This record gives sequence, C-alpha cells and structure tokens, in this order.
Amino acid sequence: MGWHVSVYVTLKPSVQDPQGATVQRALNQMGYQAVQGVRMGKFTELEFDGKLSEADVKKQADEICDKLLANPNIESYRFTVEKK
Amino acid sequence: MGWHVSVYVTLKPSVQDPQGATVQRALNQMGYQAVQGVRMGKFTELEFDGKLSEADVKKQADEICDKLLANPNIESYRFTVEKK
Amino acid sequence: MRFSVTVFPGSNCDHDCEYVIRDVMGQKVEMVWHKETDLRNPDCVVVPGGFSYGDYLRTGAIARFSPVMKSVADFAAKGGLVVGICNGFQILCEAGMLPGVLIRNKSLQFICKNVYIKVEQTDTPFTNACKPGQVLKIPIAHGEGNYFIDAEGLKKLKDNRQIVVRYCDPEGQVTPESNPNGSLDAIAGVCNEKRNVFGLMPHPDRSGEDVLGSHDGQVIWKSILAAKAGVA
Amino acid sequence: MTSSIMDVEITPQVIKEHGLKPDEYDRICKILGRKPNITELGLYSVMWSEHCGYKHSRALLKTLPTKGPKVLQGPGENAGIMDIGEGWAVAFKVESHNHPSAIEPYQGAATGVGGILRDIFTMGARPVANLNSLRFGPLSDPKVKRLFAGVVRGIADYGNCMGIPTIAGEVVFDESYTENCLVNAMSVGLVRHEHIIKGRASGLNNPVIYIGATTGRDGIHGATFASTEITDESTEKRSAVQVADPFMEKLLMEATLELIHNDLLVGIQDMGAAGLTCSTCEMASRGGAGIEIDVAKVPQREKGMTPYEILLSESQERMLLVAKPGCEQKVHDVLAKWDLHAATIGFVTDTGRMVVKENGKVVADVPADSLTEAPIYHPAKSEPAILKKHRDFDETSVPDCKNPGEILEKLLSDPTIASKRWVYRQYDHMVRSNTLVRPGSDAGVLRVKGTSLGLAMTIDGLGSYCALDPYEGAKIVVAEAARNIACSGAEPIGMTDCLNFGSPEKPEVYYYFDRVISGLGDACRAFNIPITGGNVSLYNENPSGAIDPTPIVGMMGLFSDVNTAVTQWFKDDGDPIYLLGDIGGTIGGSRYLQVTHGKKTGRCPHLDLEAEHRLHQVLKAMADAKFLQSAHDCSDGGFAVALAECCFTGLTHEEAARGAKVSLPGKGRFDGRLFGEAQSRVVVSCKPAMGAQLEAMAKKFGVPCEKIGQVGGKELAVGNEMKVSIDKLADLFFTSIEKQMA
Ligand SMILES: Nc1ncnc2c1ncn2[C@@H]1O[C@H](COP(=O)(O)OP(=O)(O)O)[C@@H](O)[C@H]1O
Ligand SMILES: [Mg+2]
Repeated sequence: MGWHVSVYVTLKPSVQDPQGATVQRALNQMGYQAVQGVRMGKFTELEFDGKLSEADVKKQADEICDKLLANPNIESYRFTVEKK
Repeated sequence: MGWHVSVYVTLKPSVQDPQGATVQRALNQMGYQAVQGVRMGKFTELEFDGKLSEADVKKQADEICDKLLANPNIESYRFTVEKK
Repeated sequence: MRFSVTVFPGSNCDHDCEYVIRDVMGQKVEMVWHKETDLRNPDCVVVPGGFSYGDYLRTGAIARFSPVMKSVADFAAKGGLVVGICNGFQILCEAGMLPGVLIRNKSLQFICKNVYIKVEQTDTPFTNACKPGQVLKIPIAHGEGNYFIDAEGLKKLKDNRQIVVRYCDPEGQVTPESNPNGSLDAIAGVCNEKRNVFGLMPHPDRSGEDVLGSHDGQVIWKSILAAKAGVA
Repeated sequence: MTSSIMDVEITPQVIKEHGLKPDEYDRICKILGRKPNITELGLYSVMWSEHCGYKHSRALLKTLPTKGPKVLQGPGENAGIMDIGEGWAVAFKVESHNHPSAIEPYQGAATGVGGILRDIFTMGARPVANLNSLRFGPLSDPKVKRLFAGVVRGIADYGNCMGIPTIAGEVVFDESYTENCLVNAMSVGLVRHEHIIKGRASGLNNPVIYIGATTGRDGIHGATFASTEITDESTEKRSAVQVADPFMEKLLMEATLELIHNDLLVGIQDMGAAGLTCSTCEMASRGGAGIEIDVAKVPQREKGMTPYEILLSESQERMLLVAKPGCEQKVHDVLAKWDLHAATIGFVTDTGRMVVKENGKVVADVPADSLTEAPIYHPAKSEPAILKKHRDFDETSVPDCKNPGEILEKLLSDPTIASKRWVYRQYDHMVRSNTLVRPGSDAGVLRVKGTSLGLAMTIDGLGSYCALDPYEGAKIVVAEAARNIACSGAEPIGMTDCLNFGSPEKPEVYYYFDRVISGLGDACRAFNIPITGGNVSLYNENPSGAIDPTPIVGMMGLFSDVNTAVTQWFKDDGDPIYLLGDIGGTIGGSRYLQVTHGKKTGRCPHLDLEAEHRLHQVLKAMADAKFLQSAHDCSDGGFAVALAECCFTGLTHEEAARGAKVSLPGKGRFDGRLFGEAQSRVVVSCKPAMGAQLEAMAKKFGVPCEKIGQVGGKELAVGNEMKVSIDKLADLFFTSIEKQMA
C-alpha cells in the first residue's frame, strides 16, 4: 500500500509556449482546423511510502512541486493524492 | 464557448523512464526518502471550437493523441473532455 | 587571478572553461565537484555549460540543489563574481540568482552556430573591457536559450540596465532574423541588480582563439581580469 | 516462475523461433554433449545471430587488409586503435542501428550513438568526435520527413548531451531506402598508449562487476531482430523499444575513464547487442578464461525476470568490468562518486566456461568460446542480370544539355547534394573546443590539444555506384573518403566500414557483398590504408526488395601539424584556380543522369587506383608546403557542383561567398564534363605567387594539373556556356532541405 500523487504542471497563461504553438500549427495543417489552442504541460506521478500520513504526503508533495517540479516564474501546478 | 480537452500521456509501464529515475534520485538526495517512484509524462491541453459535437471532439482528440501527441511504441494516453 | 569552475554530473563545457582560462588567458583554475562546498577561495566562479542531470525535467532545475550551489550563492551574496554560461546561465536562473528563465528555442531545435551579440552595458565586471555597443562573434549551442521574463520583470531589467548582451546582426542591428531562439527583446545575457552575477547563452569559452573561428570571447575574460585588478 | 520457463520443451518450433537452423541446433547439442535448456538455447540464439556471429560475412571479412605500422588494435575488440604519435592513439569505429531506427527513429538513432560511444570509451579512449551516415527514401515523402527529423534529433540529443561534437556525416535520399533507412554512427576517441584497455577477463577469482542502468525487459532478441527482414509481424515484436539515457551514459563514460586511468581494471566491455550474454562470453573467450555469474545479483528494473530475460535483455547504458585483485573497493568508490549502480555479479574462473547461476543454482553452463564462434557459411552467389544492363546502357541515347545553368540549380537543390546545414546545426559540433574545421568542408578537423597533431575524418558511401558495379563502386567509396581526407591536407591512415546489404541468403545479394569486399580490400591495399574494424548489417530488405548495396566507409586522417589544414571554399579574389586530374566526360551513374533524366543506370565511373593514390599524395604535399588556399574534390554533381561549392560553402563559417571565372577543360559532351562524375579530380586554388610552384609539384607527382581560371566576381562563369549568380545558387543550396522540412 502506498500513496499515488499525480502532479499537473502547466505554463502560466502569460508565458509563450513554442512547443504548443508548433503542435497547433501542425494539427491545423493536418486538417484539424477546430483546434484553436494547444498548451503543453507536464504530468508527473510520484509514489510515496504508505507509512506516511495523508497530511504528510500532501505537505511533501507541495514542497516538491514548489521547489523542483515547477518553476514558479512561469509555471503553476496542482496535484491529487490517492491511496493505492 | 468551446471544448477543453486534457490529454495525459504516460510511458508504458515496461518502458524505462530515465527522466523519472533521475528526478527520483534527486528527490531522495534532497531528503525526500519517502518517494519510491517517479514517472514523467506529458499533460497537454487542447481547445476545440465549440461548434463541434462532443462525439466529434472525442473522435478528433483520439486521432490527435494517436498520431501526434503520443508515441504508440512507448507511450499510452487518455483524455477528458469538458465544455468550457 | 583565481577561477573556480563548478562541475555537475552532465556538465560538458567544464573542460572548455578550464582550457580557455588556464591555457589561453593564463590564469589559475580549480575544478570543484558539485558535492563539495569549498569553492577554494576563487576571485570568480564559473558555472559552465553542458547538460547537468541530462537537462531532465527542466534545464538547471536539479543542479541548483547541488551542495556547491549554496556556496556559490553565499559567495555571490558577499559580492564575489559569478558567471554562468549556457547551462550555467540556466542553473543561475533556476537558483534565483538571476532573473528570468530560459525556455525551448522558438524553432524547437537545438542550434549550434556562431551568432553576433551586442554589448549593451559596459559597466559590469564582465564587460568593462568592451566598447559600448561592441559587436562580438561568438557561438551558441543550445536547445533552450529562449529568454523569458514577465512584463514587470522586463521593466525592472531595463530600469536597472541589467540587459548586458543582445543578439544582433554583424553590423550591430537588433533584427528579428538575428535573434536565433526567440528570446524576449533579443536578450542573450543579463546580470543581477548588484552586477556581480552574469549569465549568457553564447559561449565565451569556445571563442578564445582565431583557429576556433573567433577570439571575441576573450574580451569577457579580460573584463573579469580587469575588474579584479580594479578591486585590488 | 523461473521453473516454468526452465521447463519449456525445446521443440523444432521453439528452435525456429530462436532463428536457429536444425543443423545449428545439432551443433549445439554436440558442443554440450546434451540438449540445451531454454536459457542456453537463448544464449546461442543471440550469439549465433548474424548481428553478433557474422555467420555469412566472417569468411569474406578475413580477406580485408588489417595490418600496418600504426595499427595498435585491429578488428576483434570493441574498436580499432591507431598510433598517431607523441604517445597518443586514436580509437574509432562505425556501427549500424538501421532496424531499431526504422521502428522508432528517435530512440533507435539515439541508442545507436550510445552504443558506438561505449565501444570507444571501453577501450580507455575519451570520445572526441561523432560522425554519422544516413540513408532515407525521397524527402518529398511525408513519412520520410518524419523519419529523417526523428533520426537527426535522436543523434543530436544524444551527442549534445554527452558533450561530444558531431563534426561530419552524410545524408543520401534515394528510393532504395524508402522502407529500410540506414543509420550508421561512428565515433572517434583519443587515448594515451598506456591507458588502452581491452575487453578481456583474466585472473582467477577476480570480481566481475556490473555497472550502469538497471536491467529491464527491453530489446530482448534485439540482435536476432536485427538479423531478419522487416515485415509487418516484426513491427509487432517492437513492444520493447529501448529508451536512450544519455545522462546515464555520460556518467558511465566519466566513471569508466576514471577507473581505467586509475589502473583499477583488468578488462571492460559494454553491453550492447545480446547484452549480458555477449559481454560475458566475449570477455571470457578473449581472455582465454571462464566466467561465473549469478543473475540474481544483477540490478533489475522489473519484477520476476527470468534468467533468460536477464541474460538477453538489451537495456542500454550498461557495462561489465573485471577489477584487479584488491581493487574492488576502489572501484566502488569511483562509481559512488558518479552515483552509479554497481554490483559484483560473479568472478573469473579458469574453466573456459560461461556458467550462469540463479541464487546458486546453475541455469546455464556452456563453453564461452563456443558462443563467440558462430558457424561460418559460404552462401551461393550469382551475378544479377541487371548489372549487364547497366553496363550496356548507351549514353548517346541521352541528349547533351542545353541549359547548364538551370541544371546546376536543380542539382544544387537536390536534397542529396544540397547543404546538410539543417542537420548539422542541430549537432553541437564545437564542444570541447577542438573543432578547427566544422561541418561543411570535405572532412572535419580536430586538433589534439597540447600537441601540433590533428585528425581529419569523414564518412562516405555510394550505394548507387555499388548497385551499378559493386567492385568499382566499393573502390570509389574508399577513394572518395581518402580523397576527402587528402583535400583537407591530412594523410589517410586508417579506415572502419559498415556493410549494409540485403539478405545474404539470396545469391544476388551475396554476389554484391562479395564484390564489394573485394573492391574495398583492393583499394585499401593500393592506398596502404588498413581497416581496423567495422560492422555488418544484413537483411536490410522488405518484401519489395533489398536496399542498394551500401558499404559505408569511415576514414581517419592524420596531421603532424594541424596548422596545415585546408578547407574547400575559395579565399581571395584573384586567386588562380586549378583542376588536378582529368576532366573526363561520361555521365554513367551520375547524380545528373538521375536528377535530370530520371535514370539510375549506366556504367559506374572507372577508378585508376594508382592515379588516385598519386592525387592523395600530391594534395598532402601541397598542403604541407602551404601552397593551397582551398581544395575540394569533384563528386556528386561533378565539376560544376564542386566549383559552385568552392564559391559559397564558406558562408557557413561567416566567410564571404566568391564568384569564379573558369574555362571548361577537355572535349566532348558538355554535360559529361560539367556534371559527369569521373574520378580523381580536385579543384584547388592558391595565392597568385604560388602558382608556378604548385604546377611544378603536380608535375613531379605525375598528376595532371591545369590552370582553369580565377576567383572573383559575383557569378560563376564557365566558359561561354554558363553564367549564374552565386547568391542565387547559394540560396538554393542552403535552404533546399530547410524549406522541405519547415
Ligand atoms: N566490415 C568489417 N570490416 C572489418 N572488421 C569488421 C567488420 N565488421 C565487423 N568487424 C569486426 O568484427 C568484430 C565484431 O564486431 P561487432 O560485433 O560489431 O563488435 P561489437 O561487439 O562491438 O558490437 C569487431 O572487431 C569488428 O571491428
Ligand atoms: Mg562493442
């Protein structure tokens, strides 16, 4: 038994996203005209030791996101915690 | 009004994830010993024209994932669709 | 003058920095492994280019937690000179020692070629030997050198004259074509407010000799030497 | 779990699925004196595959010249090594990753670079340069574009992350490769003589240590896979794509070099094709020793792996080493510094056997050298009828050209001839600050810091010539590579080759293979260039046929004084231009015939080995005497394309484009003289004052030399026949691929 944390990191709206823009262009060229915007982000899955309490997992996950997984200058993050 | 599609692309479980392994080592060294696994994936947000039906959005999103956003040799994907 | 070059797992321009400082500029240089905390009493710390931690996750994101970075930050806080080149620049931004962030090149491709940069500020320890507006031919080699900062940050950079070098054409004109990676305002390098920490994407470590295609990078090293002489 | 796989019955079907023929199975039974178990069958299956065992090629490879005064290590180790003086040596080798790249271009190409780099640093050499040779179908095909983009990005990301400059390469687009792309990667390393180390195990009870990435189920049967044709079923087998980890490899490289330089090792070998199996039996067999390992001690990424899977896994970025007695702790200390996994998984024995245990229980026990000595076959061969048709092609049926300017524009825009800037800009070609000649000239040039020495290197292949005449074509490949080295001012000293062919079990394919090896051997003997190693990639075919026979040659050149290096572009207005060699006049086999007339046929150009050798020598002498401002050989697209390239290729190096005004030497068809591909021709320029000496030197060496014009102006003017704007030509040349890839 352990904790499964899913982290979603997305670029802040004000930040340009060259990759997303390129993907959108490619999709439009491929005939997907209905795609009007693409933003690329990161999805990270963390497995925590089941011995930790939910509160501890949340606290550590938040620190990890803040320090490492997201760059607060340009990115925002959110995460969910599940017992697995 | 439009459709907001969130796509999650993850490496298939049998495929090695050098990025995830490196992040995990870093977290352990930073003192987060309770982190026992890290897998890195992609999180992509697509905005579709609201004129499309939900069924069409689903169909197009599935094609887009299969053709462009995920590499079927090593990755799997899933997505959710919301009206926004 | 004494330089210390930090070495992270995945650094790969550490040798180039060592070579240009020691063999071309004739100065003392120490290589400091990232697990060490003793910088060995340098006058200037160089954070070199490469792919620290494979550039996995985000460029520079993991390296900034290496033990040596705390010492580098302390050294800078006391006014020591720190220069970050390419991945070193990315690390200094991630560590918050320099403002802004470097994202994927607009073309999404890695780019290796000589570019031209214009020296916008000469009152820094890293550019004092340059003439105002001097154009340097100097190579870039990066996939994520697209400088970004929010509007407020950009204003601050301008107000404090922290934009030290910008991409330009051979005549010194800043044009869209001469901006290789989509950097905001064609920014190629910035310094901190105290002007003792400098980061840039182009490589003065690879442009110290004519046989390599340009010796223009020397002027950056010469500036650092002059700054030290000025202090002494 | 383990017992269930151990109990698998060895039926004819199981044997067949392992790619083994019935008589090969009988041979295994004879070697063992009993039936193999499934794990043992797996060992023979991978080691006796074409990829590892060279079953169909070994007999012919033995005919190649491999010896020479500078050769310190010939074929048989991970890479060849040659002495370059001042206590330095150069290690180099080329290897294919065609099949994995066809399935998964990015990871396939990246892991190809990773594999060849390990071959270099396991010899104790620090990799200093990468090269690559690529073949795809026509670039107009969107599938090809994706493949091309993925392969280039894979090569770029791996080499860039490792901090090793990619300084030369080549790319050809041709229909024959549409279904079977070729990705050949070459790597070059520098080593002090005293640090050269080999892949051998010796010293009873010395520890056998596993380092690097953990073992997963990836690439199981990769080696057997590389030895069969690509069919729809094989696209299914792909489940186990290997993901490249260049960061891990960088750590491995630094740690390995530190271990070797601290003299802690007896031997070391990377785990490439056939993984742990190959490294274990090769080290034991080369050292004349035995090895016993316990697979339970192997660091594993997945749960419940069987010995069979652990032994056959092709997980990347792993090495096996044998430590010196008493050094085990020091080895672990170095590895800890680099945060690397290390596990002692066994020890050296004196039994000559490879013994594999799982938690103490024997799961395989076979003579080590029986694995490394696969059966040798001498397949049937027969000359394909098409070769005679090519020879009999009547050139006079093609009208001479009337619009040479337009043809030149077309040729310069042809993706095979056009600048590969789109490719090499993605490669860091400057890191380590040794690159004196960056991509874009005939050969890449590196200095050796702390000495006056330098290395020139190039990689070349001419499948289309070999398809017309495999013997002559193979000679020309060697000649062209050596000529590229000579044009840069260096002496060609050694060669590595990768032989890419279809199925050797088809007599026509084997005919090509046999003739190509004769051609390579004869050319190398004529030029005194030993072959120090290489690689064979067979079964490059699909239901619609085989690729053009494509030998790829990597050539190493040496400068005693690297300051004599020459580049291909014109330097100053007013410099006289000379043509060394005879202009010729045939169009057979030329890119011109293919691009403008859609004909891939004709008589392949003839190569006079002695004339070619004299040309290499005179170029070196002229460079040494500092007579040359520029030198560039005529190859794809002939004289006109070579001249045009002399005019504008300096632009990549921020040098000005320059025009030229020349007369067209010779008599006969214009198109033959302008665009034909006669061999042994080089366009050189010199300072005006050096002209007389240059002519005298050419005469002394017996090389034809004719002054044809001079540098200057904004146009390329050839006699009264052709006059074109340099800016326009340069634009077509540099942006043709970029535009197609945008
Ligand atoms: N085309 C060739 N020409 C000369 N030597 C070759 C050729 N192909 C393979 N060899 C030699 O055969 C040996 C085995 O090659 P290979 O299996 O590719 O090595 P590795 O074990 O490093 O993959 C090597 O020493 C190689 O140099
Ligand atoms: Mg090998």
